[in-house]
Amino acid sequence: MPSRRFSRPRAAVVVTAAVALLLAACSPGGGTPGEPSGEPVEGGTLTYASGDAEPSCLDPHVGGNYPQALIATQYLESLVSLDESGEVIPWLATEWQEGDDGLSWEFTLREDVQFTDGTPFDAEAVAANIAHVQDPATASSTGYLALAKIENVVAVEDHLVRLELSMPDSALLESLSQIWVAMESPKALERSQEENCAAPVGTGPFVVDEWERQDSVTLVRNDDYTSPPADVPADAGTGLPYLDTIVWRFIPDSASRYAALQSGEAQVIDNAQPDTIRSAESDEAIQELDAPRPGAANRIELNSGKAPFDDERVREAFVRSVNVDEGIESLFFGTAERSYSPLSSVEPLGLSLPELFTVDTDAAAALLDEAGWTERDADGYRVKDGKRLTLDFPVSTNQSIPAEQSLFEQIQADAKEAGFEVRLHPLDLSSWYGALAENDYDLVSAPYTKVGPDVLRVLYHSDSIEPAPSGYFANLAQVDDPALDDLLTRASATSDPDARQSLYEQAQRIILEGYHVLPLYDQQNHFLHSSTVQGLRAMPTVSTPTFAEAWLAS
Amino acid sequence: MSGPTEPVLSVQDLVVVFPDRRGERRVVDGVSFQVAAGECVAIVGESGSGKSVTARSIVGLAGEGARVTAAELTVAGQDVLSLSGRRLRRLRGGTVGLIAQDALVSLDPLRPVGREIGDTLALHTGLDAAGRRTRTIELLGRVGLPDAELRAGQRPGQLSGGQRQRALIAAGIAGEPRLVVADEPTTALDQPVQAGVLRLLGQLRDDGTGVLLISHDLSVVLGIADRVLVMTDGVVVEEGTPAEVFERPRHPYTRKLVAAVPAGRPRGTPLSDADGAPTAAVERRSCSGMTADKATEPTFDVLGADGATEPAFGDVLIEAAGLSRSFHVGGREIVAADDVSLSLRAGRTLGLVGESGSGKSTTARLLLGLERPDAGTVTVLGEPWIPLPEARRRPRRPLVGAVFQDALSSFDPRWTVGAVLADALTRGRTTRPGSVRGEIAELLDTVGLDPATATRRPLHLSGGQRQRVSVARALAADPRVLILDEPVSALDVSVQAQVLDLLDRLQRERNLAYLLITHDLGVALHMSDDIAVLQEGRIVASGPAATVFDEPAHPYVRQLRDAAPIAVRRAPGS
Amino acid sequence: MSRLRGAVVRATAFRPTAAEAIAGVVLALLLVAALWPNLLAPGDPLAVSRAEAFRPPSPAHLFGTDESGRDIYTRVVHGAAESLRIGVLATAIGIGLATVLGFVAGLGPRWLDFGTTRLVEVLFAFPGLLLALLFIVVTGPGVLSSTIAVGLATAPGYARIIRSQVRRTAAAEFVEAARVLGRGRFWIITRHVLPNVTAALFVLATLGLGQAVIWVSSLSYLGLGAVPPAAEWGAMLAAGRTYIANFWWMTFFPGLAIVASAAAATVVGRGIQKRNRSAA
Amino acid sequence: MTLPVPTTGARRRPAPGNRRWLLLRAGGVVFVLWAAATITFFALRLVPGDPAEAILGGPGSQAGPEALDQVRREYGLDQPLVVQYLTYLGRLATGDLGQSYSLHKPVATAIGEQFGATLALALCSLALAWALACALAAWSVRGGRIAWAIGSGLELVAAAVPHFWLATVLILFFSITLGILPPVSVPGPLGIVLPALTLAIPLAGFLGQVMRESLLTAMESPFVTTARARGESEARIFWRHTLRHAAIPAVGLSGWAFGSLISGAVVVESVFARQGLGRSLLSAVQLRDVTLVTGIVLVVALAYTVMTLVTDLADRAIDPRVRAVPQ
Repeated sequence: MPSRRFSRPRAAVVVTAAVALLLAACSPGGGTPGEPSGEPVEGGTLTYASGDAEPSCLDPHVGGNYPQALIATQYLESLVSLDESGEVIPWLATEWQEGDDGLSWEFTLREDVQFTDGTPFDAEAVAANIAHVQDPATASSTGYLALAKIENVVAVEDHLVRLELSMPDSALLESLSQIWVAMESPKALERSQEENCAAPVGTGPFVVDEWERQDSVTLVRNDDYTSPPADVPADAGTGLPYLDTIVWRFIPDSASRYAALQSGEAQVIDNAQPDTIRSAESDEAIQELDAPRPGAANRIELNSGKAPFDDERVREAFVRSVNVDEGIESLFFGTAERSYSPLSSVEPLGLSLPELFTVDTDAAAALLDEAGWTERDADGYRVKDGKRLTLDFPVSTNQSIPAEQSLFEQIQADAKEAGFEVRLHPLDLSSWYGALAENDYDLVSAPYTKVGPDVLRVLYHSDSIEPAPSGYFANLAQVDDPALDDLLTRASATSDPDARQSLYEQAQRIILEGYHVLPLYDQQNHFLHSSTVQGLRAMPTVSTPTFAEAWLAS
Repeated sequence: MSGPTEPVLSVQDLVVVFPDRRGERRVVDGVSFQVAAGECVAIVGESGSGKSVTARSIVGLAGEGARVTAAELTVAGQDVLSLSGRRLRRLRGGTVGLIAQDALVSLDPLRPVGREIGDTLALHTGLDAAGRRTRTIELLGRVGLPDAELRAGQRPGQLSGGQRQRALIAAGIAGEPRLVVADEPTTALDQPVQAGVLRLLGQLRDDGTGVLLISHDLSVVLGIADRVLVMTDGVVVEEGTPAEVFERPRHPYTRKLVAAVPAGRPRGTPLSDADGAPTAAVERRSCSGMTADKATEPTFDVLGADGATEPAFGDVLIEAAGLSRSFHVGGREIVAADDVSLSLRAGRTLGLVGESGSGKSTTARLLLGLERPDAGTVTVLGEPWIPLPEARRRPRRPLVGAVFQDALSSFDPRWTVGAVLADALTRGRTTRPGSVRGEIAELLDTVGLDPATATRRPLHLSGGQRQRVSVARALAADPRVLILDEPVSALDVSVQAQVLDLLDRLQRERNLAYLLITHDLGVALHMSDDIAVLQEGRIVASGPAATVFDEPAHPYVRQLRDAAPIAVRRAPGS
Repeated sequence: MSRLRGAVVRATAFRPTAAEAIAGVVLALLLVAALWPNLLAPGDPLAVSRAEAFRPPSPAHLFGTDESGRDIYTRVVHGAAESLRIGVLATAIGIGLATVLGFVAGLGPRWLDFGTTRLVEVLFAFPGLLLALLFIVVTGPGVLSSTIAVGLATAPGYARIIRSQVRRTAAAEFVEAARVLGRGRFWIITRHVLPNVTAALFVLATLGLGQAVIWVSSLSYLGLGAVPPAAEWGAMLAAGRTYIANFWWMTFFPGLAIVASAAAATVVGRGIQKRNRSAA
Repeated sequence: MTLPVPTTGARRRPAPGNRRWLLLRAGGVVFVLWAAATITFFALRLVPGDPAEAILGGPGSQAGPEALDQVRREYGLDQPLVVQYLTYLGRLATGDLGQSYSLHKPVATAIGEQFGATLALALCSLALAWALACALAAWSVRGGRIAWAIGSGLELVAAAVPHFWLATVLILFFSITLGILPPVSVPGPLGIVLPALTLAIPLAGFLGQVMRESLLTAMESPFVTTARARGESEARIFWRHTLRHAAIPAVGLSGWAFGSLISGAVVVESVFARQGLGRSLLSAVQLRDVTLVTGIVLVVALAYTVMTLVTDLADRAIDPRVRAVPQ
């Protein structure tokens, strides 16, 4: 199955942590520019093969998911960016100033930038973009929530814009760094949504030339490109981008995708399978780019909102009886590191408590006996009051890669030994949401892309148990702990780094020690590319690769 | 007629062996003969006699896996057996023309006949496309096809049987062969058409071509062959002029064959030594003896209920009046029965003759209540029969039995002979022979079959045996009338003779009324008391068998008479 | 060419040809695997053994192991039950439905035949997998719905064949012979038409079984049918395809099982068909 | 009355003239389309739950009340079923297949973009399958008994191979091992080779099996003897006579074959990342885009029906017996 990672529509917020993102330090090779060898070569066509589902709209304002972010990074640009250390750096905005009350921000814009349709980039354009994202008709989810606190946009001067907020938002800059709120030509935005979806107009290094549905998007060089982010060396600026054309193909079948890379049909593929990453290591012609996504780690949530996981002993027994480490080792071929934290390894505030997750089947058995699940039925499953110890596990086939689904199967096998009947339900996205909305699950894995520890508030604050009008809720573990709520609320309001760190540490301790989650590993984001591709790097914002500085060695 | 000169075909001690699962089978075993230019030699034999294989060996087409040896096998001086590949192909069509039977399948049904002829021309003449076309038209004209130009563009399916056969002959002689091998060229043709084709072959012979004619029908070859060879079991048992063979057969097999020809034999003359019945021939009109009584016990109720008594000889059992039926095919109306009236009498046979498509079978189906007439009535034993709701006709159906042409397909393929007969005897209550084993054995005995036949499936029986089972089934219900739709036309002459004898005997024993449908005038004349001639759904002549053809008023009847093989014409006098 | 025909003719004798014998053995093995899988493979098809993951075929693991160290041979054997059950069920649904339609059309009055035939024609206008997908969209994916979907999708084709078979049988000369003997309509249907058509149905079912296994496995591959870790062949194949670049055996053996069973079913079905036909 | 059975074969089937036949068939096409539309309409209503929600992708779509209201208005879901049905038919008549929620565009447009690619693939595969089947038949007919056995064995296996497995094997062999064909579809003729081959091989197996049966019959037909007897070579007999006869039943199957190719395209287009209806359909099914699914199914039914008509025409061309009225 093609893996299709959705950052949560509607609910997902990508907030960049105020503190530095130590991307480079935490993930070897991740996000660092490929080591250029020799002089960049100009020209050439690069084929990118994506395993994600083809976006239905190329404008990331609409909806706002990761596949859109991947491609939009090539033709859209944001007001600000992050550098490798996670510092906010200028991009389309050269400088910015927060008002004393925290309720207004002024951005000075670059004056030499034009959209590729000739429209100048100015304060009105920024206003139009924010209005577009906030327009309900746009149906923006991710961008809409990122800009939720912006109340008013004032074009002070041609190239000076003021954003007025409803409440202070220290994460505003990081929000604006996201591709989901990137700047598009106001003239282009006036077109119908169908037209704008087919070819959004930005300021980026490439221009959407043609979109053959169910096949490919052709991106061509923006000859007038002038606006790389500030972390691009100034001397490189004039010649960028090097490539003439990018053909962005959608190849959902992982075997075909890898074959395309091997045979040279494609130069870059995403969603690389673990075994191919491993075998590519011995292949001189293929290189890897590993860029774990920020936000939460991939983890299994244990639904404590209903039996049997409303009993902490049962939760612990489950966690203690499944051997995740070995599974990750063999299924991911060493490409994924076991996580013991609710947060991604790129989040500096993440707390790891490995000792909680050591496998101890005796302890698990004792805990289950204690919890009253003493008997076993003919199939070897534990029984209490005539009821079998059954756990329903809806799996989104769109979001869990095959290796992850295999891991769940192994967990199922382990749990069976301990007396749990785990029922895996691989579901399409729609049915999966349906199962969650009906509280029809005991275990679930829901990847969550969101920068910064504030993700914890979204995922584990009891408010998030309350379903939104759409029926979706983020607190899938259904953790309902006033103490935790208090910690999370205070943490998000505190600007003092030490206090924040301590609050988030306590919060994570509660989540982990309560056995509400079983952390697995970082959200995998592996790219394989031909060795001829040079200068490829992942954006330090949401880890999408950018081809602005990439070139094809002859 | 020119006398034999240099032989175009010389066959000495021809042996053809086919591999068999148990070893090998000698299909042709030492056959020798010659055909001179301008001579017509006929080989006559029944199926399996090896006559066709002999003919085909001449062009090296004996069949896959055949081993052909001969002391001599030369065509126009060429040794066929030593030829190979290209030279053999030059011989075929060039030196020897083969004319197969049933042109509907012997000509590619997907291609215009003109192209088939053109192919031969392309292979064996140097003519260009235009020349071939002209020649094709010429050839078609020569074989007597009117509108040759039109016909050349038509496919076999669009031609009538006779036209097709002529086209096939045209294709066979297109390469101007010195020898024409005609393998059953007239089978499946109506008799007037048959005569035309034979005349055409005679013409070829007169033009100096050697003709080897293969036929199962002695009477067919009489008029045309200079010499006749009689084959059986791969051996030539008799050779001579037609007159010698037909009138003074020396070999027992030939005698049997000649005797089996119904044409010219008066009604009641046995055609075979015995019809296989273990009981001695019963005298005519000895009537419903013990055998019949026992076998028909269950049906007594029916007759009783109807208040009918045993009909006396000559009583009218079925009276049909004004039967009409037409079909709409492709927007055209085809009249299959037009005001047909006839009556069947106990102990007597009405022969219904006519060429294919004349409505014979439709008439049978109408009488059997299988087809609903547009108009007309039928009574059986004086009671209404048609029109009548099937439910009311059903109880009296046992009175009217039927024997079909294709016996095999008239049996459920999953049933054994025993099941078929048990079903018929118990009137559908069971197909298990157990309870009626005795009756089944008796029935089989009546039709001259071994009681052990009951355990076999019709598929594994010979054609004659199948037809006997078919008759047995019809008898099981103790009918008063039998409708016989071409009962012997798929059978070899000698088998045909046995079945005809059987039918004759049964009629005498049981005082049955027969409607005998046949395209073979000889069979009709031999079997019938009265004859009706059908053309385009109309009865154009009817009367006693002995006189109906004497002074035919209707031109079609005359044509039919003239076309019939010589023996038939001789019939009344012989 | 008659030697070729000879081979075919010989096939019509009861003695099976070599191909039929092999196919028969394959089907027999499948049947054993489906009914008593433990006879052939005593292991647990779901037993995970991480240390044994991705082992190539060897004496210990005849067909190798998969990503969780499960023995593929054991899974293929145990998968026979799953795959065949789905295949048989789908075929049964398809043929059952088709039988009703076919008999209604073949024996009913003219207007009913017309209506039913048109209905079948319309259903026939939806290529099989599309009809199945339409059904799955309505009911949602899963083993049961994909089984029913395949059954539904194959029904129109069968219905056509059955109808013509019914009509051919009803028009056969032996049926006329029965009518001449005074047999009623119901009697003819039960004694002649049904048994003769049933023989054909059996052949149809055998031939269809192979195709149904393929179809269901295709739906599994598309993620709309059986789901891992179920040892269904299509699902195994789909799961294994991910690893095709490095571990060929994960797809090869389940694929072989599908091909072998479909081919064997075809050979046996055609063998019976030939015998039927020659008996008819 | 008794069994309403047709009488005998010869009388049963009228062979109307060409024009009338065409008219009849065209009427049949319209009927099939109407019925197909009706079926899809009711399929849409059969999706459990709120039809408006179903149109927007089912319970997981988390569609807002405004969106639901808009769909209800647009589709007249508050109207009686009959009105809805008539509206639906009316829209269809004007080529309006509705709006795809997942593609943000009219279904008709989406299908228009994809149809060509699938049609091209299906036709290429059909041609390729025919070529393969004929070539194999030609070889095995004249290669003696062993060739015959090999040929029928190959056909058997080919017909039993699932597309997705075959695709994998072909990619491994042609793209990875030999490196001569692209593993995913690329622009130009090279890109269609592997997808078409994947679709064609199983189909060739089917066609071959059907042809083989009739080939046997044709090879033994008396007209072949006639042809041999006039000195034709075996090669000429095969190509001029028997192949044509053998092809007749297989041509009749081509309509069905086209349908099975479209079915196969769902799998093959996904594996080879080829543009086309099949891939659209699969993603529409996965996203529960009911409007798009029904739209595609309907259009395919149309194409399929037209294709059947075409094969019937071809059948009449190749086999004059179908249209000939016997004299």
